Amino acid sequence: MDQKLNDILLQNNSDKTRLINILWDIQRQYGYISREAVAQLSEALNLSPMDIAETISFYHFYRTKPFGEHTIYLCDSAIGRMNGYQAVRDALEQEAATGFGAVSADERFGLADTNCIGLSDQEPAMMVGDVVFTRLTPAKVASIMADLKAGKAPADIANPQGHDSHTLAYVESIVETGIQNEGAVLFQPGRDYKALLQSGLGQHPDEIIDDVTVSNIRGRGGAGFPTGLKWRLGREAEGAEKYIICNADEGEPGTFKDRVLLTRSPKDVLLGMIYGGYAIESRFGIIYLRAEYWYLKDYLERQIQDFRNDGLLGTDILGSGFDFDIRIQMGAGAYICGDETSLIESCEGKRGTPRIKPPYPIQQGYLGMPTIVNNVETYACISQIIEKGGRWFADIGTEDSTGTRLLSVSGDCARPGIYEIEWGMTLNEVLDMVGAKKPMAVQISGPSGECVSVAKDGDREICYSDLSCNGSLMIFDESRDLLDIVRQFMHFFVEESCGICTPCRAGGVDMRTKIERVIDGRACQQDLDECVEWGALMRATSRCGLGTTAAKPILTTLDKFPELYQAKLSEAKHALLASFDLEQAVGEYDYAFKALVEEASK
Amino acid sequence: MSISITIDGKEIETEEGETLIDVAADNGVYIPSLCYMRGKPCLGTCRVCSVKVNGNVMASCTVPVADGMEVSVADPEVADMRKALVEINFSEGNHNCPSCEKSGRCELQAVGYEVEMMASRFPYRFPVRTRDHASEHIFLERDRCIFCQRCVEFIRDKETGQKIFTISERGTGAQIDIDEELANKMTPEQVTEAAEMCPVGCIIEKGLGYNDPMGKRKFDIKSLRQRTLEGEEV
Amino acid sequence: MNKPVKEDETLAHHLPTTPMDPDVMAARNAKIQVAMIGLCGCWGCNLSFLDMDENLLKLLEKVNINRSSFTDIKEIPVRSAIGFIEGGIANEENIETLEHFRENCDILISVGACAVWGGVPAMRNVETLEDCLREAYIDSPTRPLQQPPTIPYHPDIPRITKKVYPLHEVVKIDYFIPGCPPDGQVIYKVLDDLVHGRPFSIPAEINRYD
Amino acid sequence: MSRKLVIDPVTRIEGHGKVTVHLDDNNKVIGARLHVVEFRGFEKFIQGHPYWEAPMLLQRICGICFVSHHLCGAKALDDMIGVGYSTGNSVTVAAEKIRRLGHYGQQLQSHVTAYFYLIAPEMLFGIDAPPEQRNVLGLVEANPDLVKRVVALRKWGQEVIVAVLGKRMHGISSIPGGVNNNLSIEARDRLLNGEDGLIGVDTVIEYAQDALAVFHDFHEKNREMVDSFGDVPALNMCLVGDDDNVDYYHGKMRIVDADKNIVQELDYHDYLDHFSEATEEWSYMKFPYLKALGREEGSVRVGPLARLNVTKSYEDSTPLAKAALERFHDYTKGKANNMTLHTNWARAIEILHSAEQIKNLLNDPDLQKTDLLLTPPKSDWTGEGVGVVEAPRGTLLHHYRADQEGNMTFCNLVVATTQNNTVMNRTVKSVAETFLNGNELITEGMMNAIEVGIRAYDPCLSCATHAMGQMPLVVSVFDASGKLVDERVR
Repeated sequence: MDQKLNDILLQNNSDKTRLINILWDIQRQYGYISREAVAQLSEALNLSPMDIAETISFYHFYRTKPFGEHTIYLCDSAIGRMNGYQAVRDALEQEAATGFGAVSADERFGLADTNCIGLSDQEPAMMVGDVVFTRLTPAKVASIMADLKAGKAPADIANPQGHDSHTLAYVESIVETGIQNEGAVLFQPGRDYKALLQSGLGQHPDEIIDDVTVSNIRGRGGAGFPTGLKWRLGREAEGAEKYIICNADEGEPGTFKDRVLLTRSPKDVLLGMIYGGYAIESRFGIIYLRAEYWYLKDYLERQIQDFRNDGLLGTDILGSGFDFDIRIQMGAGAYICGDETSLIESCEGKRGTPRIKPPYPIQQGYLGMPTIVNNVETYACISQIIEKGGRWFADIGTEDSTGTRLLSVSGDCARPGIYEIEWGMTLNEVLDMVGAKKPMAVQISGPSGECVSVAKDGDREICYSDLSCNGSLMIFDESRDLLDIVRQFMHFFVEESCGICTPCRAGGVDMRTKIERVIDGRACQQDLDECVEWGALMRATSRCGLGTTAAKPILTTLDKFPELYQAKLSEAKHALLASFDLEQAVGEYDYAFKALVEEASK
Repeated sequence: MSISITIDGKEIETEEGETLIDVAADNGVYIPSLCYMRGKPCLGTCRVCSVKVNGNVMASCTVPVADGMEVSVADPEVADMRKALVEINFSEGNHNCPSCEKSGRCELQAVGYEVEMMASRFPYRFPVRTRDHASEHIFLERDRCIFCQRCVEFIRDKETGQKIFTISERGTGAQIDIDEELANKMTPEQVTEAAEMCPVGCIIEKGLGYNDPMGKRKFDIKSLRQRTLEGEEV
Repeated sequence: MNKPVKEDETLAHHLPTTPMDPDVMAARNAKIQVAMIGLCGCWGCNLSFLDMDENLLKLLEKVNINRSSFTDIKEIPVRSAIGFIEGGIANEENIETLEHFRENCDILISVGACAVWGGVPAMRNVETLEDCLREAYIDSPTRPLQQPPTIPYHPDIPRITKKVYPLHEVVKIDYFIPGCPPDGQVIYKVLDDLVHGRPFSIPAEINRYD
Repeated sequence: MSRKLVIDPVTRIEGHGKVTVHLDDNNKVIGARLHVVEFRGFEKFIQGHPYWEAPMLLQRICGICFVSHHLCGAKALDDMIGVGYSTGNSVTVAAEKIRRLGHYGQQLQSHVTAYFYLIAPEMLFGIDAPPEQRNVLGLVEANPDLVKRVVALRKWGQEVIVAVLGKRMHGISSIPGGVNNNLSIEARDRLLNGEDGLIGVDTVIEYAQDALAVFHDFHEKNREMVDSFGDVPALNMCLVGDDDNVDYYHGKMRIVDADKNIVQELDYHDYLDHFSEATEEWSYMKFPYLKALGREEGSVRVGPLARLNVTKSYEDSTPLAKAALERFHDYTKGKANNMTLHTNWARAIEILHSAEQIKNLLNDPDLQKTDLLLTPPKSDWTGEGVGVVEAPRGTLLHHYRADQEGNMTFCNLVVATTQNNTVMNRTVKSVAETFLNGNELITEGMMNAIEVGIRAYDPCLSCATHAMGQMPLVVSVFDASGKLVDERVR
């Protein structure tokens, strides 16, 4: 057996639940995952080669064939397309001398599209190896490509001063953190984590949970489940082990707040996780970090190591007798893994398909054990709640939405970036704050959220009872073609559907066909009615959140901007349906005939 | 613990934690399904067994019954959703009942009858899917696959316990694969089991197919509804 | 609307015909009018129509069949209540004919697998039209190699469509009768229900797709 | 000035066709064609499917002779898996008889449908009767009792098919190596004795004789027209057994000339060696002919008229049909009968013959036997097979190849309607000239005569359009100079 591969298996103690890591190690070692490697893995892990292929083929970033010395992933997102994506794409194709989805003749460059990589405030952006390049222009692309051709490593180009990859300086030399305001809860400087944890561990786990409950904080991932209740259930749940997972998959297009939290307040997050572990008596924590954030990995490892060195992680933490440690689990490119049960499957080395609920993770999660999954921001907030008390937190924001909300603002505004607002601010106030000119529509909570009309919804409050928001705010001004943006969002869901359940897998495609038909001017009122009917079907019957929300780009714009659709409707001529393309149907014969006549005359 | 729930207004005594779709069948209420097999773990892939539970639409194969649950199967809205899900399965693949050997033994077809499907409301896609006929005894007609995952979850290599059928890619690109080596090790009984388990004509045994005369095919003799209501285990 | 007639052509059914007994015609016109056609199919559904057996005669007491491949009436002569259509859409003439039916019938029924979803002929939809034609006219095993291949393309024949289409993807269809073919008695039930103003229904026990 | 007349659609045939006729300034016919405008392409899309699907899939070519396609396919698959006549061994006696029963049932229902629903109206009302009358509605109005008998007769034929294939149309019976079911006692007795709403076999034979009478009566009254209508000489082909009689299920291909001399006899497995299919740049339909005799001499007629021209006699077990056949043979004094409308006479005789044969089979205990299927060892696999039967419209041939994995790789179908291409050309020419030449005023009735000529062959345009290669059928007539008007290809 290949020695390097052997080492990789050893490092992962030939544990099939670590398959995601094993596959990453192999790909980073060899550039791709070969048949031979899979064959050896199947031996070592007692999985059939095709079983391993199941997992490999599920994730966007795994490759089973060489794809160039440098694989370049250009972010294809609605925001990117508003900021020069196409010109950058063309420039890349020209510089790399190959098309997207292909490898250059000299095998140096492979070009591919990828969905939102969490840089919406500085797009167009692309991933090259472990680093990213932002605010791209054709000129910038030219110089980056020149450096790469000259043999420079991507990291050296992105980080010219050569900062250590374990440092904040390194991360910030690659991406801007873009914090735009000062908020009431997060990003507090100069915290003494040792003292904080000391006092935290001085309390009884029930007191911790009570504090969290009193704070009335709800999950920051978007679903808004009361965290106190979740922790209470976690504490009560029985299991040989229990697990604390931090969901840092942040795949929702337009969202990048977690990236910024992990950059500026990583220890807040770690602290929150430790409290969680202490509260439910768990010994292990996992940070599920999306592969798009690889440039944060070393830095976060260093933060974890600092905590270990200071005795904040490990065994008998600060003499409390409480053991807890945290590992980072990298993702591999699958939006669906933002769903907590998909994320858990992925942590176990499998395809990221959502589980059937019940049982819930709190009952049977990671490795079948009680598991708490919370969002990065939730843990960060809790690190403050335990310090300042649940009441303090509950007094911020509104009755049902306590504390603050981090907003990732992008699109048509003067100052995109990260804003920490108190719940209860109106949409118009937010738009003023970020300097939005002539805003027409705002996509709240990303494609899976809702598209609201500034004219109709400007005075609505951002809070769970009114305008619920997971932190993503994409602003589209009056010049934007909203229907085309809807088409892009539907395409996104079709690409990211795991396909396990029928309504999402099949319905998404038919819904995309509908919006394309509308854009082509071949739709009639019946098509719009069917959009509503089919959308309701997906919402009601899909297995997970992806499917239940995948129709929302159409449904919410149809609700808020019906005139855009009406203007596109076609009048049927004669008896033929507008959707039937007569010329395409019969014209094909002319092409086929001509082609064959030429062929025959040769 | 003995509890009571209502299905379409009818009071039903049952045991807490039983699966709703089974409880319904045991009480004479047929709920169609394409992936669920009584006595086997729930797959929850086809969603055709969707019903209203306390007003919310849920796949009844995933619902453990709880005391006081109010279930609506007949509700027209959710009934039409079940029908739509069956229809979209027909238009998503290439389901050519007229020449398909599984006709009369096919669960998708049988469920189509039960929901009184005439035509699919969704556009027929005519996807181009490749067949896999490399293995000795099994012909994989992917045109007909509905991704129920029965074969993936319930058929295993006797020796190693490894998967024989797997699913690769994701979303619309997903496809069922067969491990030729392991497939060729399958016993005749196991091959038949796999073919029988496939709710459509995707996994078929080579060389056979039309041996059951019309009128004597599985669902000619007894309808899927009847079989389900009689609690037949597959 | 009738199918457009090329100006240099005379349609045989527009030539002078032997007149029909007016009383007989009056009796026929008093009945419910049904028009029938087979498009791209095997004509089996039309034969299944005959499989109504004695019920066909019963039905004929109430309805009159005008245009049909069983009669020599080649255009729908009067506004008709029901259009009975077998077969899918496979060439431009099918499209014209289907339009003719949609515009002259109150209710259109897709009869049989080919009409409902394309049926067996639609199996060519997974091939490109070009490949189909190549197979037939260039790579054909029986093609005499001493002469160059001919590919059909002529004013007197309609162009073949890119795909075979279900009727309801081309015009609005009111009802569907699945089956290859539908059983004659199922066809009878549907027509009899419609003729007597009962709602369309094909219960599970008699519904068949094969 | 020259004129172009169009019959669109041709009605009372299976499938959809169209006729164009060109007349010159003197109203002389210079060109006439029957176009078939459909296209289905079975030979292409069957490829890649499992071989055992072929008989189920390919019977969908046709709604009226589907049993023939089903059988033909199954026989080809017998060959393929090594239970073929090519390998000497055959399917079991029970299997073969059950296959024959289904086939005769179809012949009966197919001929009855064509004879009464499509052809009879002219026999009763005349060729130039009002178009509204020339159809089953006219029959119902004129002679409801006749129609009731026709319905009963056709229904019984369909029920024979149900007894064997489980379904009136597109059922299942034949599978590679035999059949999947025998004939149940209940089904047998139903068909023999009839029941409420179903006539018995003796009534069937009685009605079959009435059908024959309809022709004789029509013949009496219009002898001159009937005998002169489209009298076109051609070779005649059908399958014959060792007794020199037509065998509708199996046999060698025999071709006889006008004097009934055997001009060729061949094992159908060798069809590719003996037949070519010519292509004309002005025509889409191929023209099969015997290589040995060439294009003009070598074109054959198939179907009822051809079969009765070829066969020496009928079995003694079908006495009524045998007697009728003798009368038919005597009418042309031992020569081949070329009179197009006599095809309907032949068709009526075959209805009677089928009825008698079905009776014989129903009384045969072999059909309740249970040894129905042969499953030869994998080693017998040949991977190629040819099947042939006498379909109602004539000799039908299926030829398949499949790979070791069971995947269809090749499929060629030669259908009866294609075989009749040339002789239908000649008929349409002859009829068009007889009825149209020199007439200033052309009526719809005259044009109908052309359709009558076509209908005599009961062409199945559904069959003819199974493949793009046969699309569309074009019947063409040359003027004196052998040139065709308006034949540019656009």
